Amino acid sequence: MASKSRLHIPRPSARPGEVPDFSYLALSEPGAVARPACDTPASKIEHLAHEMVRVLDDDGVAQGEWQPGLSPEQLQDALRLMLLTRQFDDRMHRMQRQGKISFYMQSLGEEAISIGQGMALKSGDMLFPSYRNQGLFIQRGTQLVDLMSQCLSNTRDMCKGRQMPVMYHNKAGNLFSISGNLATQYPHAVGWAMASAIKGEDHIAAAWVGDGSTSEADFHYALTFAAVYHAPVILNVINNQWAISTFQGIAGGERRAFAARGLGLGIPGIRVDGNDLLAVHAVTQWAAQRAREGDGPTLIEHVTYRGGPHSTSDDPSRYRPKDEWQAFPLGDPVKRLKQHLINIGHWSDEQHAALDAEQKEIVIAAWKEAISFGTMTDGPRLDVAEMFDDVYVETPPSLIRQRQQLLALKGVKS
Amino acid sequence: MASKSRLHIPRPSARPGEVPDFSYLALSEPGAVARPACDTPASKIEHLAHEMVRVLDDDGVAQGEWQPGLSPEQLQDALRLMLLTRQFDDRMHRMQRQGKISFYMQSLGEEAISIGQGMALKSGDMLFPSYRNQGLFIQRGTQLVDLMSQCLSNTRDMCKGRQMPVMYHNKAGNLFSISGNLATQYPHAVGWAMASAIKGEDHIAAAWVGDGSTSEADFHYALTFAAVYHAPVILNVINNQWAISTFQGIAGGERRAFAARGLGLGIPGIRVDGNDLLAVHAVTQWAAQRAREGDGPTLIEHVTYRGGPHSTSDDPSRYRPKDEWQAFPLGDPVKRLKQHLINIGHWSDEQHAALDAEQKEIVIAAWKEAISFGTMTDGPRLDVAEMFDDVYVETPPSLIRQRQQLLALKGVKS
Amino acid sequence: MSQMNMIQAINSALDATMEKDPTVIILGEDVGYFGGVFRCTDGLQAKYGEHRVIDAPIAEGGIIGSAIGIGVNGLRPVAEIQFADYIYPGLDQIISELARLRYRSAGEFFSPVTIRTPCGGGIRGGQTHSQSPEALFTHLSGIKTVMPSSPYDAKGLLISAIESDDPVVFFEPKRIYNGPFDGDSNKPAVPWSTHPGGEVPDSYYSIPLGEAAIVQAGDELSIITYGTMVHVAQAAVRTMGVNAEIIDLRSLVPLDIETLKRSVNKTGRCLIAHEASKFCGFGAELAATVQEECFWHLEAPIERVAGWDTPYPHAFEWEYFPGQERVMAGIRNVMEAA
Amino acid sequence: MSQMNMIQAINSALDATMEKDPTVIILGEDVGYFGGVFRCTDGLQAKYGEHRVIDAPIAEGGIIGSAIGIGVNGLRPVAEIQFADYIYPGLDQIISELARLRYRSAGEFFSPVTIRTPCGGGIRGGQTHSQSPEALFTHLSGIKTVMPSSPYDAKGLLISAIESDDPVVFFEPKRIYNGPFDGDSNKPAVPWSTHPGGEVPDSYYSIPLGEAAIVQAGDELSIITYGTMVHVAQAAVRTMGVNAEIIDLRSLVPLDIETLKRSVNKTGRCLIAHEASKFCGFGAELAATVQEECFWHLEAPIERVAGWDTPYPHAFEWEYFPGQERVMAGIRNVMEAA
Ligand SMILES: Cc1ncc(C[n+]2csc(CCOP(=O)(O)OP(=O)(O)O)c2C)c(N)n1
Ligand SMILES: Cc1ncc(C[n+]2csc(CCOP(=O)(O)OP(=O)(O)O)c2C)c(N)n1
Ligand SMILES: [Mg+2]
Ligand SMILES: [Mg+2]
Repeated sequence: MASKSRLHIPRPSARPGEVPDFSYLALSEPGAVARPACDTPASKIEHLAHEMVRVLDDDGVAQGEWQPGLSPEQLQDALRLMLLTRQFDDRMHRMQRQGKISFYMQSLGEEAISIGQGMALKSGDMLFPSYRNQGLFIQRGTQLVDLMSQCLSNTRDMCKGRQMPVMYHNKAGNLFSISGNLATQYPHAVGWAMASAIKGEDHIAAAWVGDGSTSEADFHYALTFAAVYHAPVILNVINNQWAISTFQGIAGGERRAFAARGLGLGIPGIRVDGNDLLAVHAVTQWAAQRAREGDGPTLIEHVTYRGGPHSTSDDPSRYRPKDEWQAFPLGDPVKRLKQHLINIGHWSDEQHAALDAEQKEIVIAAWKEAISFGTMTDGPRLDVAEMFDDVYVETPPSLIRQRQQLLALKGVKS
Repeated sequence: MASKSRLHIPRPSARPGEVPDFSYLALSEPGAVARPACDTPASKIEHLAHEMVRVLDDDGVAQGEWQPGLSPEQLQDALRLMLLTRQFDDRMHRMQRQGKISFYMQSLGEEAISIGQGMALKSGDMLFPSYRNQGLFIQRGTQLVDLMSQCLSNTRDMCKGRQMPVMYHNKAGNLFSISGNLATQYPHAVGWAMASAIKGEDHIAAAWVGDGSTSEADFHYALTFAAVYHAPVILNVINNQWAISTFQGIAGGERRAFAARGLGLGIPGIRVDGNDLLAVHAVTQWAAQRAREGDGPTLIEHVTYRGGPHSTSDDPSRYRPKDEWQAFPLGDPVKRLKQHLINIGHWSDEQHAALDAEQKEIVIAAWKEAISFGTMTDGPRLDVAEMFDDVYVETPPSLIRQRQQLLALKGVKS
Repeated sequence: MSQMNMIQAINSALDATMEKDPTVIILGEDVGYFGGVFRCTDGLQAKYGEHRVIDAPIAEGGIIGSAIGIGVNGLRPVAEIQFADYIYPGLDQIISELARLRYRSAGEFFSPVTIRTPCGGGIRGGQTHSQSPEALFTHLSGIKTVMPSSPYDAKGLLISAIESDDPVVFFEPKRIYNGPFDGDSNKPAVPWSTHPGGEVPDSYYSIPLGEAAIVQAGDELSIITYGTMVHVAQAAVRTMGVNAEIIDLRSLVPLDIETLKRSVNKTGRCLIAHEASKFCGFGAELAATVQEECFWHLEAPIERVAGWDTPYPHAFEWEYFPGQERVMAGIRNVMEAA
Repeated sequence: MSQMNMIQAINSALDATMEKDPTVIILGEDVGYFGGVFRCTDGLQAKYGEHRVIDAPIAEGGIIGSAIGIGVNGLRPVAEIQFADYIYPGLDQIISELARLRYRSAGEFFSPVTIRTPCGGGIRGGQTHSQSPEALFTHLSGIKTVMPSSPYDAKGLLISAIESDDPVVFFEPKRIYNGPFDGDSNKPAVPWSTHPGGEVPDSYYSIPLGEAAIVQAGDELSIITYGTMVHVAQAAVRTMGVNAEIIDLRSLVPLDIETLKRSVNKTGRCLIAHEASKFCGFGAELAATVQEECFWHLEAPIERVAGWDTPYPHAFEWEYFPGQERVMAGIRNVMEAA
């Protein structure tokens, strides 16, 4: 039966042992895409969904109308935050390997997105991250020790041990609680933005999902509600080419860019070089201005590559070429920003190495502090009685009874 | 708070007491849209989603490249089926008003879609209708008495009394079981089409939903799966301007046509004058050929108007102008086909009146026969014991026991 | 005090909370200009504007998902799902997000969404307009589940639900929207004006969630029920002349175990009645709990009277519905067991 | 006969049915080239081609919805949902369509979809990789629900599930994928090769759905359980030296009431154990049924040992999990009640 099958099955351009091939990736020349006025109607700028906004060229020179006008200091700060994110990821990944935390997910190769976007948004804007947006937390100044403590489920854990590692939140920082369920945050962001508009405030919302997650219902709901009510929201798709083992074609990316998904609803889409911090910053600012000024939602597709495994539970060598990242035409976002700063005369290899080493120290110090609040195996532990809190505002009698049962049982034990 | 709200709330162009206004409806001139070759790549024909394929002009003259080449006899047959559908609807609607059936939904004003599409598809193609596609059942020769018996939940009911009126199916006719849940049939159609492709058969699938139903998750799932696997399926959206009391803008139709919803996935969209049987037939044939020849799915938006209330439970005068249908620029599909046939010299007012009267007689005769199998209040009744069948292939002991309980109770009574 | 049917009482509850609290907003299919297919939101858009009573796309998951976000941003959304049969596309947002947001964020985030939805059969709605899916919600930790049996309770409970910072699924037994239906479909419909539960204060009041009502005291057996079945049970008891205590749960979660316990420990016999399918219905939990709490007082097996384990069939609505006869048969079983 | 763990046994069941029946196809996230995140479909795409083992978009509702259509067109789809925690976006298609298609079309249409999904905690998965939502399915009419406790049963039951023309939700307790975990997380992991249930025929065989297994006969009390908890119960019983009869349900729907009845009528005492939350969990139905069927033989209240009524917390996985101590405490309660 299968032999005569006429079903089209999307296939990645290369599998393990094959030569990486990114010829499918439609690139525009850096600087080539014009920057339309922020209030241009969606129907006039559909081309932005298919082209690619790029600022940095291969030599690290900024090109064209989308240059965000960031000062060298701002760029250095962005670089610092990207390095910090990468060092944080690296350490946490290794701590999982050493059994100190149960699970981890890196954002290796995708740092420019969270850092660039975080910088382009205002602190009153509400962010609805996915699990690969640790950079947003770092950019907004969440203490590393708090992020680490969450991963450790220790006594300082903001989630009180209730979530797996990386499912952070930061209420004061306007960073929403990350969910293990893909894409559920998308309609939340739209609803939040609707409420902001209803209240007449000018805070906007932004949400992130991966390429694979666009197939979920919540993606559709969010786009529909955002379009209908012209909600002030930025909807981001991070197309890192992979969703665990399936390449972006399995999510429908073979024929059209993800940025085009909202065009049929009148939502402008813009495709950006996700490894180019300047371009990411610029399109985010553009979309934020649209949202804030009543021009409604924007869908941004960030083209990037998942540099690491999906998570610590994953082994990508089973399904993609080992050297695929090296062949990715948009390179490494850290290297590209570094090169740009060197190019404009505001950076050096030495400064870079020093900054990186400094970030590493910061991470190490934070880790030391974090484990003082307990690890999975040692040190202080959260009070088990708290396991029954926060299910409801007031803990109902039935749960109080269950808590008593558990405590009695532990009493008997000890 | 609400006073400063900046949320955009879509509003219909007219409410009760106001003058109907269809200026929002982008129309193309009849014959103006060119017919691309069936194998044109999706990216080359995106304009079809925004224009409108029309064949019949206001004088009933067929225009342009989309003329389907139907013979006068075929057109007469189409007219007959449309009249039959309308007479059937009219009678059933009135029978509900008289309390003979519990509920009914007319397709008044939308008859050209089901009849035109039914004629353009092959009998081996599998259809996944919505509740407003009775024309498909009629076109495929389902006995009226069977449709009526379903509405009566009588002893001849194909559903054995288990579904509300209008939730027909016809296994032999390749018409899938209609669901009360909106849009759920959409992924079924895509799955069916995938299986057809896997088996190497050249049957295609077609599915229908209303404009309002496009907001449901299943719409998104279906488009995604159809795009990813290039499934041989025709996905129809019947945009009759209303979803119960909400106009099509609440479903996201304000800025872009529904036909454009799949463009971002690479699914070609085509917008058609849904009240023009010739245009509907032509675009369906075009889409069917694409599907059959491996060019994948097509999304067709049929622009029409819901001539009647949503259902017998509805009173549209509460939310839309009473005379809105009369102002609808695409007119009445029956009158338009009639005028065309007269124009080409193959029809007359007298023939039309006679044909209509004949359909009415057929409907009356069928109704007489149908009620002989029982009504809600009189005549033979289904065996209540059958209520426990078909939950599973084999009725499990627990259900056999429940059946016994019920029968015992009824025994006690009698 | 006015005579109200349940639709008017719900409307009045919405009106009262919207009047009192400008953050309350309504979202749902056809709820705005039209006022809802059952007219529960009639007049509210005219009164509070289209920014507070919002017509939504037909996307139950989107309605609930966006309501969560609206709630996180400080408003208090009341979402209407047109029929409980259509709540399923929203289940993921309810189960994975709404119910667990407070818990997973250690109390930092929450969304006080109330979901109103008509449930139950008896209106010739067939399998897709008749379901009572409450047991799918009562199993979830973090959601409250409510079902009133009278206009008075409907208003007071709905106000509490909206004001609660916990998410609440509020089931409205649509068969008793217009009158206290006792299960006999052959009798002419009775309006709420004939029933004390139809007396409803015009102004604001609330009934706490988690407190059952003893509809009628008695000592021969305890009948635990809710929604439409409260009236069916009352009629059955009246016909049989049995001295039953009838408990209307009103809140399924939190469950008022104390009241159940007190009653069954007194009567020693227990019948549970609901309209939903029996297998794994809410009655299962009630039976399990009651035997746990009252085992030594029980003089007979706890009996469940419920919908059959089939979909709700259009033609056999009244054979499916657990009407007076089935309740009476159940009562006989419980009373005669020895 | 081979030594297999449960993953291998499931793989073997899929292989056996695909070999035998060319209409069997597999659909799911990461199931194809990669072979599934738990490797249950490892090697099957290489063997049967990418048209029979299909990588799907991340859309559980789309997977189930399209699987229904595939099934209607004469193929026999086995859909994998990566974690039971992610099945909820597919619930509407399961509840409204898959479960009711045969019924509503009076037997003319049906779709023989099997949905496989790993469930249960104990792998440090936190609240979104640990759930046991079986009670949401067992309440539905028209779906069968299965959960094996050993590789041998997993293979035989999965083959029956796939071959059944009824839709089946097949839960795989992932904590026992690799070994018969007895609830003690401090002990080193034990592989299936140490357990008779790890002996699995290489060839085709099937175990009928709807038949419970008596894992161990006894006459002091009946323990009704399924999945991982079978092993926990065995260990607890062993430690206590109590002469318990342990029943592994294997199929939750259809439920083998006769076996339960026979056992509890014999022992007079009953403990029910599952990992899911207690309130309205499947244990509620079991308790309700057992007291209905065996009331006059019961010498003590039926006891339920289950997950707490909270989400599954990452840090307190083992405090949440109803381990040996809780089972033993439950047994003591049942045995000492008088
Ligand atoms: C609803 C749901 N389905 C499945 C999963 C399992 N899962 C976790 S991450 C993932 C892949 C997501 O890929 P993508 O959206 O591209 O994001 P990325 O990991 O590449 O950042 C899957 C399938 C989940 N977490 N939630
Ligand atoms: C999942 C679901 N939600 C809500 C409903 C209630 N409902 C029935 S028809 C309808 C309107 C559908 O409008 P549209 O899709 O435009 O189809 P039309 O009636 O215009 O043909 C609604 C909301 C339903 N049947 N199913
Ligand atoms: Mg990805
Ligand atoms: Mg419509």
